[in-house]
Amino acid sequence: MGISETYSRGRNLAVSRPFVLVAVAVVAILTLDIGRRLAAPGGLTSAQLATFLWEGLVVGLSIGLAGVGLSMTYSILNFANFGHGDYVTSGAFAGWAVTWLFAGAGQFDLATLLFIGSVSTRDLGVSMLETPLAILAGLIVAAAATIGLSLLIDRLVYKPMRDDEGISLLIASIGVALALRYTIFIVFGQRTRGLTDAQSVPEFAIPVGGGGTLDVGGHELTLVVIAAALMLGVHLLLQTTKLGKAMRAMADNEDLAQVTGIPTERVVRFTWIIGGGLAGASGFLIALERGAMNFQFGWILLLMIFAAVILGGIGSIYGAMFGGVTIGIAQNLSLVWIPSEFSTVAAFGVMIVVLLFKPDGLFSGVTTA
Amino acid sequence: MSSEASEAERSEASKRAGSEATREHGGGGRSEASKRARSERDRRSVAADGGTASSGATRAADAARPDDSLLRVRDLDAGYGDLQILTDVHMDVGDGEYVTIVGPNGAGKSTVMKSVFGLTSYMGGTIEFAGEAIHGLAPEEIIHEGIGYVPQNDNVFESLTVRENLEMGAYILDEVPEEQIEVIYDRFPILRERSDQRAGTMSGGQRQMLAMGRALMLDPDLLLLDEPSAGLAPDLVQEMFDRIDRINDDGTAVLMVEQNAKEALGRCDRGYVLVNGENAYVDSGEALLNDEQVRKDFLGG
Amino acid sequence: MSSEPGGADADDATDTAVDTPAAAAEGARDAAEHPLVVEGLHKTFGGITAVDGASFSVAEGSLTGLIGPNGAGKSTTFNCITGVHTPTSGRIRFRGDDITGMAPHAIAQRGLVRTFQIARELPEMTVLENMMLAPKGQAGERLSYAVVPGLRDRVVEQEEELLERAWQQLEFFEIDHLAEEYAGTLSGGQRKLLEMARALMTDPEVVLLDEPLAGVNPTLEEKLLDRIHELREMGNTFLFVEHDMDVIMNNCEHVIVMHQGSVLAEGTPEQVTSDERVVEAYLGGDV
Amino acid sequence: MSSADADADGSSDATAAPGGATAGDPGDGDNGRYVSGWTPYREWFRDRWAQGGAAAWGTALAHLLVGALLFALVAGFDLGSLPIGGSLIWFLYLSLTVGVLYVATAPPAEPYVAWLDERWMESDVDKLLIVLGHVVLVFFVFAVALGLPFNGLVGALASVFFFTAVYAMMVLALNLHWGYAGIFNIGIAGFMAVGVYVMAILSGSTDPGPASVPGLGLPLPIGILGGVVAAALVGLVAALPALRLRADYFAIVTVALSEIIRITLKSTALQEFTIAGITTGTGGATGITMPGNPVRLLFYQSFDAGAEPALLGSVLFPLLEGLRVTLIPPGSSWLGIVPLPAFTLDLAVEPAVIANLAYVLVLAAFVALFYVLLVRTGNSPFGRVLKAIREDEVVAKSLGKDTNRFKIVAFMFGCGLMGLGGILWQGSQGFTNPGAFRPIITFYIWVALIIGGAGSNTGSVLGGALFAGAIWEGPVYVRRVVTNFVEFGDTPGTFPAAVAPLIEGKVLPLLSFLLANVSALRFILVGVILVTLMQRRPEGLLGHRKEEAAAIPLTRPGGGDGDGIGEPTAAADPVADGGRDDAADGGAR
Repeated sequence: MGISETYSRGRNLAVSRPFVLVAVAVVAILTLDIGRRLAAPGGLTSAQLATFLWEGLVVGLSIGLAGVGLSMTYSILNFANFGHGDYVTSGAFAGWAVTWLFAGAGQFDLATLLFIGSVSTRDLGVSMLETPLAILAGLIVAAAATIGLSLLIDRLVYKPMRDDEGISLLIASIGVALALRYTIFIVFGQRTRGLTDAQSVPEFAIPVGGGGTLDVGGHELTLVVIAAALMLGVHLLLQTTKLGKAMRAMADNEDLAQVTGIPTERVVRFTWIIGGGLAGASGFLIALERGAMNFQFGWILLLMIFAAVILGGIGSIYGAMFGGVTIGIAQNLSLVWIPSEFSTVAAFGVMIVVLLFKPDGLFSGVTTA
Repeated sequence: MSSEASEAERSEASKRAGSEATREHGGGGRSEASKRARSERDRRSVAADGGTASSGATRAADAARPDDSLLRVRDLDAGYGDLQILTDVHMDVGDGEYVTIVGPNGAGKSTVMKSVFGLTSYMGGTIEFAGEAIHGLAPEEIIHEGIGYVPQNDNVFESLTVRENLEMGAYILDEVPEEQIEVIYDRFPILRERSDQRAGTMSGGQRQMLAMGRALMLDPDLLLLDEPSAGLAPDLVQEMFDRIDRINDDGTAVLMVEQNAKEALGRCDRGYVLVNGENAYVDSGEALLNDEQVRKDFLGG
Repeated sequence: MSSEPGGADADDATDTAVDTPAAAAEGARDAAEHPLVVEGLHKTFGGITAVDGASFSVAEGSLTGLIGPNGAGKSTTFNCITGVHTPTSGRIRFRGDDITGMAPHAIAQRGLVRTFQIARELPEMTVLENMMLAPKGQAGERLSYAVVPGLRDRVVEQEEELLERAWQQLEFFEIDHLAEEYAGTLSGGQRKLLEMARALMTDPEVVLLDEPLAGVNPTLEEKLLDRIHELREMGNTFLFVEHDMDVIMNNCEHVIVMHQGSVLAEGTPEQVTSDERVVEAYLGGDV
Repeated sequence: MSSADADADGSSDATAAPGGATAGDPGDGDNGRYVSGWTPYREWFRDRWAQGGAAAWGTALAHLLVGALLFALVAGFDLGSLPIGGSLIWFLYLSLTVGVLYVATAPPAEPYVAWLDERWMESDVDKLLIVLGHVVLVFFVFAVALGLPFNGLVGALASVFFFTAVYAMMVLALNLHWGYAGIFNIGIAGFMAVGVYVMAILSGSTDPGPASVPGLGLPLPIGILGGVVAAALVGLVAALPALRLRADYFAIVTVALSEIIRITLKSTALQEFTIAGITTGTGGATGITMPGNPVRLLFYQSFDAGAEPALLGSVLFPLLEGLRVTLIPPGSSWLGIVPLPAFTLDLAVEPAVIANLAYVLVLAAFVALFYVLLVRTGNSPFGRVLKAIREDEVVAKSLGKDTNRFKIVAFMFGCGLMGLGGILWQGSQGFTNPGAFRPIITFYIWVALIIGGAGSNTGSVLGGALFAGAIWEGPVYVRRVVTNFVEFGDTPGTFPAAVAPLIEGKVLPLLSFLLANVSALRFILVGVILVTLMQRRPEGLLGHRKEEAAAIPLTRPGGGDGDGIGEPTAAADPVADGGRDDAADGGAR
């Protein structure tokens, strides 16, 4: 590729997509500023920077994983599901009940374990190192329970409304969200509960330049590995399986899918299975990484998930993954410049600014592909 | 009833085609058809012997026996929601026949096709395919019967690759029919070249071929084509029609709606002219094309 | 609470009076007789050229037909004139002013009003509401006038005038018996009548009719055409987009035939229909 | 054909709520391909019920028995061992079922239902009176059941009507956005917060004491105006993307904006700051003190807690505090023969309740103001354009309407009203913090709108009243009434502790637990109501009503009847006449 070609490409880009250039410029300026701060004595250390990026990746992958399900249901069922955050919570509670049951059976009262009641996390000692099987079982149950839940809700709530407008479904999903959240409230109570034994979670100190270290928690690592694996799984499923292709086809053009002979109801069911499963798994993993949860953590996370999904262009699962990581890193890296109270504001700010310039999101038009 | 028509009559009809096309009263029975008063607006003269429907030039034998026809539409009333578009539409497609529906804008041409494929509100009449009633069936069931449908617009999955589009066409099969994909590739070599390319990146003509290829994946007995030439550059139009000819030559019956009446009527076995949601004429393509009255009516509406 | 600039009705007038000297000079000659002039209109979508250098003009007080087979570019031309699409190149002048690329509402404000091929009534508004929506320069379209007690009197006065006009217009189109029905309950033909009546409520100088007869039964068709003729005699100018040659033949004095994005022929209906190229174009030939 | 259909629909809708649920089968009819597994059962039940008489009663009794059996299976084992619980629950169950059956089948309910139906169709005022009247009635029953004194009843009603009023205002403002302009705003809490905080900062005391941040000390009207304008301006900022975004994207932008506002208000960064020598701030997470409520100054000499009554207070308080009507004085007897017990009606109301009630009256006046403003907005050419934008924006543009301007103005106006509503709501309570502006508040307002019916201003007020009465305050009183009558013993602290006794057949702990969590239960109720409404009656109580968007009634001018073909009017009018002649010519041509 010759220089002139590069030049003309650049010019075309500048004319056709000025926003890209502005975005690149802003990112470049911020990067330079980070460089300056790194260089300044007593400024940002490379260990801090590495920590921000790593934390951003962890948060981003968890949001992205939850976002994939939201994006899928949006592209195939055509509505923004405000209940998704509470699917995340439901999955987490179901999964952790089982993890505790596995980890503490014989030691503690079954009901206390099943309702994730008051047991000292020190005594229970749940961690990836101590009780990997319990955690694995919890993860599987989290996904399975959320799949069951989303299929049940689809049958009761959304199926009778299949031909309604997206806005009606959206409002109904707000109702679902409230009902779910407060059912969890009644069953499990209000308090934030500790889940894992912080003492027994392994930590890896990775040396970075300048004498500092990046501390990588074992549960963070677990989240990153499982989230990446699940995303890869979704990718393979959509790209290589017949049903996955049918899902993409239906997201692309529902009418054509119908005349092509794709069984649309079955695709819808499968969408809930994958979307719900991912929501439950992500809820479980987020709670694992944080070591604690309460009845509304999914709802609080929902706005962030929406921000990620919209940033990537609602309907695009790769957009959701990318958007999640972007939001996560933006949120954490913003700490270089602004106080931590505003990190959420930074994440929403990034979303709003992107929408101002690209009203359909970054990956718009690349529906579920 | 058309079987009563002698060979002589048919050739007579062919000769007469230059002056006046035969008015169709539908094969379902003349008495029934004549009971239904035609719209007063209809200024066209009804042919004196009005019964004999077809005078197909190339496949006259098939066309002349609508009782054996693959697709048999009688007294069809259909529309969208509660809006009725079609009134008493009759149509026959014989096995392996190539039939075209032409007519002015808004005549209900595409509606006929969508009705056959179960995409409209069915309001009355019968649609039989291979002797079985298919009206009221859902599209996915009709696909099982052996009908393929290529819609006019948005007829490829843009975010899927060419090959994936073809696979979707055979969704109802348990296995991806590799040999059929090869058949389609042989028929449309450009699709093999672009096999892994996303359909959204292809040109209009290529998309049209892909859409046809997808509809042919189940090797249907009847292919429904809705304006295959729409939006194509003039040189591609020719190519498109050539390809349809070949599909038909290979034994697939074709029912096509076309705006490009000249080209379509020139190539088909039989043509139907539809006006205001009702049958106006039926005759061999050539005959219709050369009929002064049809020419005038077609320009008017 | 009011966020609007003070009730100056002149606002709209000033921002729409875009007037380049060149356009004015060139247009002055034409503008008197030809309120609407389209010059070298091009429009491409992606790589596909929909309109390829169409030029024509519409004479004052005429009923001009714009016809052509499917895909000839009629609709795109129409959409370029009404501001739905911005032309790739070429100019559209209205009364000598360049209106190329203006927003649809700004073009309608100037008196160039369209109807839709598939009547777009406002289904959950009554026929009268549909009618009352249309007129230009309604004081009550400013929030302050709508809510502030003293100012609202003027709105009420204006509404009474508009209501009277609306009734007259409905009577003229003989749909006054439907005045209080929801527009969504009207039949297709009645919607067409409503659509045209509504467009006329804006006091348009030129009305662009997009296939006004599509899907209309013969009786209503007669009625609609009669109304169009009467209105034309009352001084309205019409550009009539239609694919049906018959209608154009019997009603328009001037016909523009489009084919493959440009003007293929122009003239009286007789001239046009005897033109073999036109007939070929209609049957799908390449001409 | 289509108009006949529409009429049929219209009339079935018009027969209002009572019969609506069972009339026809809208759910199945609308979704041909959806057949619930319950459908055959439902059809059978309806069929039996419709036969009336023995068939209906037999069916009902069969259900009663089956229900009782199920109930006994769950709870029956230890019913005898409960102190009064067992018999009481049976009593409640039986009387409830029999009551429902009686009301549903027996004639005495008919006049009431008929009366309700008739009044309901009368006018907006009647609808309002019916709803508010029933709220008062229900709370009267609560008060009697709880043995509350008159003061308690008035206090309870003041509380219900406070929420009714504030929700009515918010819903009216939201109705302008969603019902009229079709703008999907779920950031209401944020606009409220802006209004409240700007008011608090502008008019807050410059010397609020140690626990709070100082304000600027400007007069209250300036503070309120400032708050409203600020909310409208934030609305402008949000409306700019509204012109480009899809409804659901816009919705998420608004909710994100409201969270940004809340987080900002909560942050320590703006807790207290100094600009140009003036120190003020948001108070951060602890919150901000509100300027005094001027209504209090009607009754008291100052805002202080122990302030002396002002003129009105000094007259009213003693009067109302001592209000007792003696109906039967002590020592009375009937005809001097039968001695009667003394009876005095205690109508005493305490000063604090009087002040609350007075504020509710002020709010009612504001609701009326909102209502008038919004009815005027809707019934005007402005509202007509908004309605047209909601129906089909392209048409509005093609008729020369600058739709963007209309949307921005409408959005800002609604946001300003939300700011004002917030000020009247949160600003009246002496103190507020960012927690009062969580997104959930927005969804409550949405629920109230959907209950009332988007597009109808009267519906908005009714929705506010129903939300406040039936969903917000009602359940709390139900709990109080039930706990007043049933001795539950210790309420279990957790769900497992509540369900564990079920194994032994004890249901009371669970009931007691659920009642203790009634505030959570009502969220579930809200959710179920939302879903049910969206499935069964998406237009709400009064949505899709024929509310004409015009400043005058749209009837034929000159008082002519609407049915006439119009000859008289046409003849009187030269233009129409001319048109008619032309028409005749045209027809002959």
